[in-house]
Amino acid sequence: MRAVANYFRDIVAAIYTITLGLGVTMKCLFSKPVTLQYPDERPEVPDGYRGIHTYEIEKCIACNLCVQICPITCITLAYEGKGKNAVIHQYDIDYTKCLFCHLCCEVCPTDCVHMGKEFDLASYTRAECVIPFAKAAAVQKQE
Amino acid sequence: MQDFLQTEEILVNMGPQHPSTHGVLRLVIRTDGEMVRETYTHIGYLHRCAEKIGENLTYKQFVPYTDRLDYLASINNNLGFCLAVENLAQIEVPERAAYLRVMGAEMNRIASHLVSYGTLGMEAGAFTPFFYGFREREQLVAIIEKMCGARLTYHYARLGGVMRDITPEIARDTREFVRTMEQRWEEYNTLLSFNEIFIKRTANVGIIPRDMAIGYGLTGPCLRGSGVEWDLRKDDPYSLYERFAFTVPYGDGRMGTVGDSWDRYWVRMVEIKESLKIITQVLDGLPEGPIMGKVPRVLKLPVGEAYMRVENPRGELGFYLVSDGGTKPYRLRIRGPSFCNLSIMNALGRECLVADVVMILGSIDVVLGEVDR
Amino acid sequence: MQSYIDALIQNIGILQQVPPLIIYTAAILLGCAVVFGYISVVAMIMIYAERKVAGHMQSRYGPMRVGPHGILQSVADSIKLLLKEDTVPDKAHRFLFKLAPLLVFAGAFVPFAVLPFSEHLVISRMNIGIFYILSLAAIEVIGVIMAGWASGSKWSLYGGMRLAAQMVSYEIPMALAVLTVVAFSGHLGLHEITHAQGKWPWEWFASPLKSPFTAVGFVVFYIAGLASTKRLPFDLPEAESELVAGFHTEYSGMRFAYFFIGEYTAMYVVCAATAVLFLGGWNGPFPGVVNMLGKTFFLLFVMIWLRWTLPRLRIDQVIFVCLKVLLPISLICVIGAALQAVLF
Amino acid sequence: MDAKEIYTRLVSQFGSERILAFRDDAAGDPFVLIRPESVRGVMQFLRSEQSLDFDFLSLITGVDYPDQLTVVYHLFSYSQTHKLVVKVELPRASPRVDTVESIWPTANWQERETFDLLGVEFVGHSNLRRILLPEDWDGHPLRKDYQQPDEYHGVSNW
Repeated sequence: MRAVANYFRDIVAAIYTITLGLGVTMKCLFSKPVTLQYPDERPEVPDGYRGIHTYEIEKCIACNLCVQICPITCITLAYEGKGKNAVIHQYDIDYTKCLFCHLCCEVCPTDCVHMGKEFDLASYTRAECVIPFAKAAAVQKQE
Repeated sequence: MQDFLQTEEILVNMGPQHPSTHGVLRLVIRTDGEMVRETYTHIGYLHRCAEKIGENLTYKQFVPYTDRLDYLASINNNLGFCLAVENLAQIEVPERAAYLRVMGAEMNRIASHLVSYGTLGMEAGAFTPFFYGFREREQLVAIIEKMCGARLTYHYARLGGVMRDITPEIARDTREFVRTMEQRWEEYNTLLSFNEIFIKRTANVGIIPRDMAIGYGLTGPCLRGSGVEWDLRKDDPYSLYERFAFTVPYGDGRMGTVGDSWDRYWVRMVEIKESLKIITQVLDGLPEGPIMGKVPRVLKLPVGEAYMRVENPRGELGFYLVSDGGTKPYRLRIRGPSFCNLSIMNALGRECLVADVVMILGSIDVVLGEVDR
Repeated sequence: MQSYIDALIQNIGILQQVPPLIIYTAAILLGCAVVFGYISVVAMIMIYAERKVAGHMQSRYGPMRVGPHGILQSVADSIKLLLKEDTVPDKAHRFLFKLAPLLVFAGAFVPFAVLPFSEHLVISRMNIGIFYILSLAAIEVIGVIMAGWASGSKWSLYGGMRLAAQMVSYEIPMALAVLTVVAFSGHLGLHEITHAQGKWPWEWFASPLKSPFTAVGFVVFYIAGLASTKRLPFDLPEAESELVAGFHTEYSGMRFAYFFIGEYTAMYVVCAATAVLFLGGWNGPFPGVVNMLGKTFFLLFVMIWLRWTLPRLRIDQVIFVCLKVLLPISLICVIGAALQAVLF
Repeated sequence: MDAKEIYTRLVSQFGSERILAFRDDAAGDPFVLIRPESVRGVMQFLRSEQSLDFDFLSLITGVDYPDQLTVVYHLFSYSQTHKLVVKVELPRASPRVDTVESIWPTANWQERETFDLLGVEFVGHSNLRRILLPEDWDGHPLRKDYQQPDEYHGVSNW
């Protein structure tokens, strides 16, 4: 007898719950979508986002701390001299390796390396994923 | 005639590339028609030897790596590792930092359970729950993004505290999220949890009795789904969890037998709600103060060893840390909850249907990044 | 249709010089071309509608790139499918592998010979119309099993076997549900069945006011139709999370497109047949074609709606629903309908 | 019960030649050191004894020290809510210890992992094969003297 009751209970429950479920999707059909049309509409990036770095070469004192703290050694730093007089030849970050962990920015005593709001870095070769910050700064200076 | 009518068992490779293996898991199933006679699990496709990496990095440097173990719940992982190190180094964590860690961990737990909700729905054939789960997760991720600047690998809990303090804007957003999530939760249940077809697919499928669950070392929702009332947040509190009021859900066999897939699923759903409660309490009672404790610049741990376990969304995440007094761990062992949970798969995937294997795997809810480490 | 051609021959003098056989053949080919064009267009529209509806039901937009709001997406897709490399797996049985999509497509294509669009817009007023549809729809099963076996892939084989089990069992309640209607109309022809229904909804067979038995029969027929077109919650033959893509796992390019169009055409046929049998066909407040297409597309929308709401059943539950739920119910309905038709 | 009490209980059951030592001097968790030969007996006792009832094997792992290889068992009891760390010291050259798979099924995979990464042989294990690394991998990566191979099947590791 219980089996028979369960049988009819199941049928009724199936119809009832399916109807409720249909109501949920129907409600959503008429609400506004939440997705963005990505390349056209770009997401709003909050302050303090951990994206691709920005580097202020004039502040850098070549203390090498960011290179040491980096868990995967993706930062290459080449310089002459010391402290404020240091001449920085090379400050490359390899974004094929970078963990975006923010440790390099936290350890910097002069606050010269930050993480910016850029987040899309796609390229055809691995070499293009290495960003030479020092060179870029030099080019900017010339202009 | 007898020879002609003979049937054969088929050996099928489910994965490493298969829509429902949650990453790169390979299940070899021996089937007789639709019946699965035996399941054999192959793992290791995502092995990075995180433990060896840990031996070669300083404690501070290894924290971002813990993000990548269970990538759906990285704050929980950070928390576990930081607690293990702080335990051994006797670092004092300020109260505000501990509160913020709890908040981050609970947010991450919700985000992780939302993914689990969506993927289990998808494995049952319903696509829409997946998108609903991700819709709310997106809101949550946007908040965490404001907290720490990243969207997946948060690296929020640091040795001695947390990365950043929260702003009033984040607090407002979080309260807003808690409100919407409570409404959506009801919607989720209407759409999937109490759908008769879904109940029929999950109830009485993949039953794990209490003893079997403990014996196989299951933890987290899988253990609680089998009716064991055990939650490290409640029973072995860490990071000031004892100050928050919440209940621990456990499987009661409401739709079938205790320990079936529906129970495990339902534990996760109720945990979402409990986590919302904890988040509200954190926001209400957030003490003032610093967010970073005193951590020496070069951190050296005393000789000794510690095993610290925390309640990850998937279960007991343990960090066994052996220190020889240096700046790097001598040995670091990570007990991934997914690893132990998955080990029951060989025992469960017997004498069931092909569709059940998929549901069982979904209800165990593994993250392969943590299984393979 | 033949009467039109005869009238045409009589009125245009030059046609009388041509042998009738050639004219008839030409007319048949022309008809096929028209129907084929219609099917392709309908399939494209439905694929677009499905993706759009699915998108909005899931809080997203669906296709948005090709054309305004992505309306040309289906065109782009079909061009892509046409240009794609046509691969045949090494282990496949080449002949059967190539034949299967055509069979599936043919099974979905032939019912258009009798499906009316309105009172007069119909290719053939066959007097066994609905029987013809039901029997020819079974060709599709053979095609799918063939595809599953010939692919030489285990997943495909599973898909094929699942479909065989499913389709064979669901044809029984489907046919019984048709009988409830036939009990009232007393005829298997689609025109006669439509004429047995009136202009307004309460005069249709789907209305409990007309007969409670045909109203239940309507639900049974529609559910069985869902199963026979492999739509959720009965999409086991191509269950993505279990069988990768089921019987068409190994197909690509144009052959896959045949399966795809075939599937959507079969959906159209089931919905059109439901509209004719239970929803009064072309009867209604608007001109005939509008009524018919409106009802068909409404039923199609419900199919899409169900698909993006429900989880999938398991194979044993599929068979349970058929043999233990739908079959007894439809049997009761047949007896009830027969009694009602005789007594009242 | 705390670890010290459990230790005295174990010593009274097995004697001090099998239960070698109890250490709680270093920072962190105290542990009990037992003889490798008696692992199965001691574990069986810890599992089945009512007042101990260690039903949950949290973790099996190994630590590669310069002079010996230590296998560590982290046990926990849900009913008694106490925990215990048990250690076994094995020679580095041929580390062999009995399996506890029959006592806790979870040991199956954890022992396999320890075998895979540290090369500890668990005698009596039903399926002692590599679990994370490929079957044909050379060496055990978590050993301190492990040399990373330059390539694997022609794929460079660098």
